[in-house]
Order: sequence, then structure tokens, then C-alpha cells
Amino acid sequence: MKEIINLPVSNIEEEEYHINMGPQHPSTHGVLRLLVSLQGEIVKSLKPHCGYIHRGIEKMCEKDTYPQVIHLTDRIDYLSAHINNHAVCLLVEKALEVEVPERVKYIRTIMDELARIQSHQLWWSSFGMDLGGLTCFFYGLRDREMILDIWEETTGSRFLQSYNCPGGVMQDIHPNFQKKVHAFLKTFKKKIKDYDRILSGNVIFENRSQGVGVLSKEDAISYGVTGPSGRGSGWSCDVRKTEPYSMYGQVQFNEVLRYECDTYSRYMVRMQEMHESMNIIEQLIDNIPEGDHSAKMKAVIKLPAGEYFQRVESARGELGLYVVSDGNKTPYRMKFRTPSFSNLSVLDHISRGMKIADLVAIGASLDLVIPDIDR
Amino acid sequence: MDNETLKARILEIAPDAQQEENKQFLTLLLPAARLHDLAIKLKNSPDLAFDFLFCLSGVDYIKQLAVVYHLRSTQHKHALVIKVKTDDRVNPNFDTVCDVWRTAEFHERETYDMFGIRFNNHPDLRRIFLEEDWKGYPLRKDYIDEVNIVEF
Amino acid sequence: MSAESLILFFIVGAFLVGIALLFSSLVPPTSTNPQKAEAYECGIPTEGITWLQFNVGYYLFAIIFLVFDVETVFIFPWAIMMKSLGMKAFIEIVIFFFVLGIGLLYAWKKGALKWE
Amino acid sequence: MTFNIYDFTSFNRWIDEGLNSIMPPTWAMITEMAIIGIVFLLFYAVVGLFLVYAERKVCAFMQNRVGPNRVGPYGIFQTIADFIKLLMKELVYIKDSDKLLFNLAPFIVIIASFMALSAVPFAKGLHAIDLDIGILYVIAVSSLGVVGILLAGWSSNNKYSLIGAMRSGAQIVSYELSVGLSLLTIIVLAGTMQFSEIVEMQRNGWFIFKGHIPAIIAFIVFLVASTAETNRGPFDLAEAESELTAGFHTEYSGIKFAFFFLAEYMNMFLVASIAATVFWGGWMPFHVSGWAGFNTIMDYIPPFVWYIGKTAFIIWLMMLFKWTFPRLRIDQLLTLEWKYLLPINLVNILFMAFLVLMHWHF
Amino acid sequence: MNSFFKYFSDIFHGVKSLLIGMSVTGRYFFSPGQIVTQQYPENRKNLQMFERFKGEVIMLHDGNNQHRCNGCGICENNCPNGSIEVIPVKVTGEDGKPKRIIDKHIYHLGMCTFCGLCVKNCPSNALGFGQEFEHAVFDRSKLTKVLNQPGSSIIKGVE
Repeated sequence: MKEIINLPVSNIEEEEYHINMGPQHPSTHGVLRLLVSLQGEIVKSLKPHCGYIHRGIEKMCEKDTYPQVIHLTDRIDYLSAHINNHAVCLLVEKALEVEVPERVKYIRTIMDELARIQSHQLWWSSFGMDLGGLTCFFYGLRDREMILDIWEETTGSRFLQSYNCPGGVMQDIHPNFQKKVHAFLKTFKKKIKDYDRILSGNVIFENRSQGVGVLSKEDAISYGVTGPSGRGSGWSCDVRKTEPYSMYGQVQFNEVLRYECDTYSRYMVRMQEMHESMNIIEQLIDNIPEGDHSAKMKAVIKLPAGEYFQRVESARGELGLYVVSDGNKTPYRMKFRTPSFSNLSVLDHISRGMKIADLVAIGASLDLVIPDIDR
Repeated sequence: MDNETLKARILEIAPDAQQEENKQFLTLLLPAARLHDLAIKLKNSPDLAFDFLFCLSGVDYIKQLAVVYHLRSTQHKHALVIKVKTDDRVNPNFDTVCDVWRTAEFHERETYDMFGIRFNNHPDLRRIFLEEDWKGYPLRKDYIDEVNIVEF
Repeated sequence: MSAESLILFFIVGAFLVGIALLFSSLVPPTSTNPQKAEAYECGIPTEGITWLQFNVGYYLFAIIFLVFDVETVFIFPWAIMMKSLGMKAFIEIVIFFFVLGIGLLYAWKKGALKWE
Repeated sequence: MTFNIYDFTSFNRWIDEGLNSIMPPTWAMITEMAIIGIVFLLFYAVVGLFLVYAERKVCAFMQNRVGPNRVGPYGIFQTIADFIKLLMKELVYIKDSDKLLFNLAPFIVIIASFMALSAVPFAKGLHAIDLDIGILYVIAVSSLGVVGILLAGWSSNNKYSLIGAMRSGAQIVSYELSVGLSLLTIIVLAGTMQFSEIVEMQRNGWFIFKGHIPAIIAFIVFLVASTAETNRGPFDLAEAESELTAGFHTEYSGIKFAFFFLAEYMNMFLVASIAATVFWGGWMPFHVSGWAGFNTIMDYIPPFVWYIGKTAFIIWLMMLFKWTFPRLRIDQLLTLEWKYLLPINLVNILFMAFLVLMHWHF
Repeated sequence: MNSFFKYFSDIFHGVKSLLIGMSVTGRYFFSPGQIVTQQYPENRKNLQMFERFKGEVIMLHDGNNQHRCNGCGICENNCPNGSIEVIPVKVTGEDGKPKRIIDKHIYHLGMCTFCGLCVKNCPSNALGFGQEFEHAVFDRSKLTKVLNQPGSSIIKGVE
């Protein structure tokens, strides 16, 4: 008991309690380290330390040709692999002024929306788990399995598909594709009601999330918090609406906006987005035009010298792709403006004065994917 | 505002800006010394209102090091790219814009980490991805790492 | 069977834990190194001291708890004897509860039931 | 001597007399105690292991999984394998931890649950101690377990554990009251604190039916408060795994961890037993006054089965809570107790007392 | 007074929402038919992968132990990770001219990311994806494979 007596007498107001959340922590969903300063249970400030899985993808891209870059973009934000691929393909096609077949646009849009749904499903699962409702995790993963099966049948992989290629897609959709997507939509429309019953409407969940981690619209813009997190603050920042690409200009869908600015509103935006994504898929799935699955491209793709920028809406926000080309077959500089990186920067700002449990909820509501931060 | 009027408007506040070739965005090369001053003007002028810095990237042009700012106005929906360049490869530095756009804080740290460009008045300029004792700046073109970079 | 068998249960419980601990500290292979003895903090060495003066947010709750816990003890005898004591005791206990309730309401209104 | 599964009183007397006839009374008593101790120890271990298995199976079914199914048929030996594994694990000592308290904590947790178990009547005549202040004793002893958790968290020299310990402190100060007061509601109706009498009084109807509205409210309050008292989800703040990695038992390894684990399940069994005994009649079969034929059929089901059935149902309910709800935040934990459960409880006791005095209960 | 009613309506709505949540898990508990777990090692026999499944890169051989690879090396150039090494040899063909055929087509499975560029860009469709997915080995060197089977030759007319 000697230690107790020898404890230094300290001033509570001045002493801060530093605690590491991560790199090996269940709530950081990967190897992110948050150095949290606490006062009791209250978070005073926090410092994110990232880079634990930094792989230097931007440097690797400078050695790879444009088709080869695709497989690296899969690994930035693994949950929206299709969308990342899509960004590279759009950029190359725009630079070379290649017109891709209509069929490709349809397939890419459907795949993007499937990616968005499965990303949100996994986010919902881990959100529930972070709040302590472990059953959510299994329900989310169970339903996500159907999308992975659809992908596996068409692209050959479940997770990192590398399905898009400049000019089109690697191979045509499987004959079962439409049938399976229909089956998925039918099933998931029933299952998503369970999501609402078990979590959205739950009184504990509402109390845990409402008024927690308030992020005003001005702050969201200033910190560059895009995607569902930004739209939860009432900022209309959906690239699919502001700069439509592929089929997004021609389908009807609503940009989900909520104005409570808290964790609950970010949650509800994602839940609504799943419905909107299903809506988009329903509009497209039966109308995929016949045609080639790829445009004719040169064997070696060389971008004209210059600078290019392509934005797409990934599942967690705006993915920017900035390429400086010197006319070679490899990019001179390739920069990914990843949504999670900007979203992480706001975590300190909105979690100050909250409790540790709130910090977990806020972190989950920002839907951080660590490889997306570290690249 | 279309690109022509935008260009004219910006040349008003920054007469020494030079336009660069870019099909997509209006790209202006600004003098590095006045960057912070102009950033405040770009954000706060009601007719410009560039409130969203959606990308901040460092580029190594071998002779020069550059920082590229992609700006967008959520209100007027126009976009602008500004660039600053420096010839100093040993000790490159620019003024920080993270008090204007908060998102720049992390992006500038990343640029410092990868290119070694220092940002004056940055509140917390440390390496963000690499370790504190990492030698060199990996995204520079003259960076050599025999251990981690494998040549095929 | 009476209260002394409580001692027995105490002994048996302690015995159970003791035997298993003894077994577990003797039989399994052990290997120690300084890293293993570190406190777990997500793989990062701890910063600062752990046993710091800690701001517990429920200090006021603890005081109200003490008050209520003592009051509950008064209710136990009444609860057992209530049927034989009848209406008069009931009215008395209503007054007792009323005072308790006023106390709780006062604490509530004063914001003592708020986490700080 | 005829063995009667409906009444263990004669069985007990037979053992007592048999032992007294072959040895002096002091030795007879010591032998009896040893027998009881060993029987309870075995029971404790079996129930603990089975509950761990049951929880894993129950939650698996709720989550569309099959759960453990590799060790033995339907995986029933899984927990035994786990227990052996934990027994063979190295005990890691933590630098700068408070050694005495660190080792004492598992003792306190286990002893508290073990001692509380002694008061539970499993069937007619089948209980270790029939204290006349049974309920008070159980409340007092079972709340000791939280002290063990507090010590475990504090002594580990780990920041997560310390925060977990602080949270378990909050748990002590809040849910203690509600457990006591909700049981008081039934004591008002029963007029006794002795478990055997409480069960006996439910011969012609369980208290939850006899006391109708206030009894049901008291049951719900008891269920919530005792779930919190046992540190189970959604009140598992002290070990909140997504916030504090493992909370108070982060630094515990091997068999010491197993004790915390076992104690949690035994506490769950204990509060379910108390709830079953006090509200649902314990081992008493379901009787409807006036239906003699029905009552005789019900009497054929052995009391032990009734008791286990009721307890299992309440345990299932608690598992359903854990695997459905997200975790509460610490201030919500206190708010729930002080702003909702406590006022409801106070009013409920008066309501029940009024009901009893007016003879409005069944 | 308003807050008084709100207090009770809060309790009511809270309990109701909790019961709704419990009904979901409770329903799944009583419907074991919805279990989705796959018993992996046991279901090996009837485990059917999708035909396009990218398990590993293989060289397609026909019944006569013949393949279509002429050792051009396009797959090697296209691989982003350097997981393919093509080692050609020069032999004298039947017509007396020197001809390049493949000696070894080495594939490093441990470095492969299954991007599919080698299969897509192969001009003679010599490569394909195999269904095998159990690649775990104790020695990393076993992940390096030679894709052309011993004694195999090129199908006539492919060059």
C-alpha cells in the first residue's frame, strides 16, 4: 500500500490524464492512434497519430502505368474500391477524351452504388458494435455477404476487385448479375427495417447519439468534412449532384441532408443513403443497354502533359484525384485527396468536452477507414 | 462566375498572378510572399467566397517545389487552383493557410512530411505519417531509399 | 444449518480460488520479460502516472446514495411488520417517503443529479 | 428411506441422523458442511460452465450463427476446453501493480457470488442456509462483488482499468438502491424476508400475479437494476470493450480472468434465482386456486425443474437484453437510476402497501 | 405540468422502443432456419466457387499437356508487382529457324494482388484464373510456382 501514500498531491485542474486509444484498440477500426487527454471521463483534447499502415501508394503510383494504378486504388479505401477505381478511369478517359460505351456507365454506376450500400452496411455494423450492440455487427455482415457474392460472380473477387479499367470494365457482367441484384434489393428492403428496429429507434441509441459531436456547417466546410458526415451538417456536398459523372446526371435521386449536425444526423444520413442507393440501382438495373464492355484503348496509355483533377463521391466523402502528367505512361505525381483524412482532422474539434463513450460514437459516425487516411 | 471574370477579379487583388495552362480549372501562380494575405481575401470576399479547400498537394518539379491549392466556393460553385512555387530545395517554406481553411492543417503536415516544405506559423508542424526520425522526404523525385523501394 | 455455515461458504469460496491460483501459478510454463510486465495501453508505453487524482463525476450521487441507503434500512422493519401495524403506520411511512421524495426533488432541481 | 424429488426435507434429515449415529455431533456437523461445500462447489462450476456455453449458443442464434459446435456434440464441451486452457495459462504480473489488491480482487468477486448462492432455495428443503433475513443477506453479499471489480480496476496500474473501476464505483452508488427497494415491494406483500417462507406463501399463486401491477413494475425494476448490478450489457460500462478494451480485467490473465468471467455468470444466475424465487414462486409449481385437477398435474413436475425453468427464462431475458441493446453512457446510467427507477420504486412501494392494506391483491 | 407528462411519455416510448428491439433478436432466436454460417472445412466437398473466381493464376493446359504461351513477356510487363517472371529459351524449330519458346513461367503467388492484368492482356489467352483458394503453406518459397507443366509444349499455330 506504499504507493498510495506516496502519490504526489496534484492539482486536479492542472493535471491531465493521457490515454492512448489505439493502435490496438477495438474502437479505432484499424491502426489509428488517438492520444486522448482526459479529465475524469471528459475528453479535453486529442491528437491523432496516423501512419501505422502508410504504404506510400502515391510514390508507388509514380512507377506504375495507369492500368496498374487501379489495383493500388483498391487498397486506399478498401470499402469503396469500385469508386476509387472509377475515379482513376474517369480521369484517364477525360484526359484522353475517350467516350466509353453506355453499358459501361450503367455497370459502373450500379457497382458504385452497391459499393456504397455495402460500405454503409459495414459502417452500420461497426457503429452498433462501438456502441455496445454486438448483434448489429452480425446482421450487417450477413446482409453485406449478398453484395460480395454478386461481386464475386461478376468480377472474381469479393473485396478488392480491380474491376474497372481505363475505357471500360475488365469483363462483362455475369448473366446472373441482374437477377441477383434484384434478389438482393428485395431481401435488403426487408432487412433494413430490422436495422431501424434494433438501433435507429432504440431509446438508448437516441440518447447516446443525439446532441453528441455537434459539427456546424461552417466548420464542416472549413475542415473539408465531406460525404455523409458533411451532409449530416446540412452541407450539400454530394459530388454526384454537383459534378455528375457516369449515369448520375440521368437518374433521379435525392441528396440526403440533415440539419441536426450531431452523431444522430450523420447516422440517419447514411441510413437514408442506403435507400437512395437502392433507388438508383432499381432505376438502372433493368435498363442496362447492350453493347461492348470496354472502349478501344491503346495498348500503352499515355496522358498528355498537363494537370488533371477528378472528383468522385466515395462512400465516406469526396475522393479527389490530382494527377500531374509529363506525357509519359506513368503519372508524374498522383495525389489522392481522401475523405477520411479530412474527416479525421475534425475529430479533435468536435469531441472536446465529450465523454470517452461519446468519442467512440463520434469516431464511428465519421466512418473512418484507416488505409484511407494513411494511403 | 465563369473563369474569365474570375480571372479578372482575382487579378484585381493579385496583379502579379500568372495564369497557367489547365483545361479544367483556372490556374493561377501566385507570389509566395503574399499567399496568406490573398488566401484571406479569396475566402472573405463575398463575390469570391472560396470557403472549401478540397485539395492541397505538394508537387516536385525537380527545379522547383510547388504547393497546389484546389479551392471551391460552396456558395457560387466556382473553382480555382492556385499554386505557389519556390526554387529553394534545401529549406523551402510558405506561409500556412490553416487559419483560413482548417482542413489545411493536416494536409500541410502531410506535405511537410512528404516534400519537406515548411509552413510558417503552422500550429503543429510535425511529420504525420512517417516517424519523427525518418531521413529524407519520400515524394521528392531525388529521394533514394534502397531498403523500402524495390526496383523490378 | 445456521449462520455459522456462512463461514463455511467463505472458506470454500476462498479455497476454490486459492487452489486454482496455486495450480495455475505452479503448473503452466512461465516466461517473463520486461515488455510483458508493462501495463496494456494499446501497445504504447504509458505516459505519466496512472494513479492520478481523478475527477469522479458522481461524487454528489455517492452522497445522496448514502442518505438513501440509510433510509432504506428504516423501511425494512416497517415492510415486514406492515400488515400488523395497519393504516396508522402506512400514513406515517407516507410522510417518511414524502420527506425522502422532497429531498430527491430538491437535489434534482438543484442539479445534483447531473453528471459533472 | 424413500428418496422424494418433491421434498428434500426428509432426505436432509436422513443424512443428518445417519451421520449423527456414527460420529459425535461436532464431527457430524463438520462432515455435513464439507459435503455441502463440495456439492455447492460442483454445482457452481457446472452451472458456471453451462451458462457460458448457453450464452454463446443463445447469442449465436440471435445473430444467425450456430455458435460453438466443434468440441463435443453441439460443442457442449467447449467451455470445459476453454476452462482447461485458462487454467494452463501463465499468470502475468504487471509492473507497479498493487500486488495484494490485484490478487485479492478475484477472491472477493468469487466469494461474494458463492456466499450469496448459499441462501437460494433450489427445491423444498434443498437450501444450504435458510436465514430469516435471507433477502437482506443476499442484497448485502451480492453487492460485495462490485467492490472486487473496483479493486481489480484500481490495482492494475492501467488507465483503462482505472476508468473501469471508477465506472463500477458509479454502479455501486446507483443500482444498490433499486435492487433493495424493488425487493422491498414484495416484502411488503409477503411480510417476511425468509426465502422458504416467501416461496411457501406463493402456494396459491405467484407474487407477480398476486401483486399484479406493482409487482410487475417491481419485477421490471429489479430486472433492470440487477442486470446493472451484475455488470452485464447494456450496463457493462466497467468492461466496455469498445471504449476501455477490457476495462477492469484488462491486466488479468489465465485463471484470474476466468474467475471474473465465472463470477459474472454466477451473479447472473444468482439474480435470476432471486427474481424467480421472489417474483415467480421459486420451486413452487404453477397453481390456480380452484382448479384442483390442474394443480395436481402441475405438482407432478418436480420442484427443481420448476425452479430451473423459471431461472433459465429470466437468464434468457437478460441475455436478450445484452445482445440487443447498445451500451449506456455513464451519465445515462446514473440518470436512469436516480430520475426514473428510484422515484418509480418509491411510489411503487407505497402503492403496494396501500394495495395490501386494502386487500386488493389476490 | 408539461414536463410531467413528458416524463411519462419518455418512459413509455423508451420501453416500447426497447421491446421492439428485443422482438427482432427474439424472432431470430426462434427461427434457426435463418442461420447463415457456413461450416467451412466440412463443406469442402460441395463448395462450389464462382467460375470467374480469382484463386490463383494458372496456365491453361489441354489434354495433350499443351499450352498456348509463347513466352512473349507481356504478362510480365503488365504485372504491377513483379510477380511473374518469364524465362524463354531459344530453340531451333522444325523449319530450321531459331524460335523462342518458354522455358519457365514463374509465378510468385505471395506477391500477386489478383488485379487480372496479366490474364486480360495476354495476346494468346494462355493464362487464366484457377479455383484453388487454400494457399496457406508453412514455407514461403512454396508460393513460387512454375506455371507451365513439366514436359508441356506449345499448341501448334499459336505463335
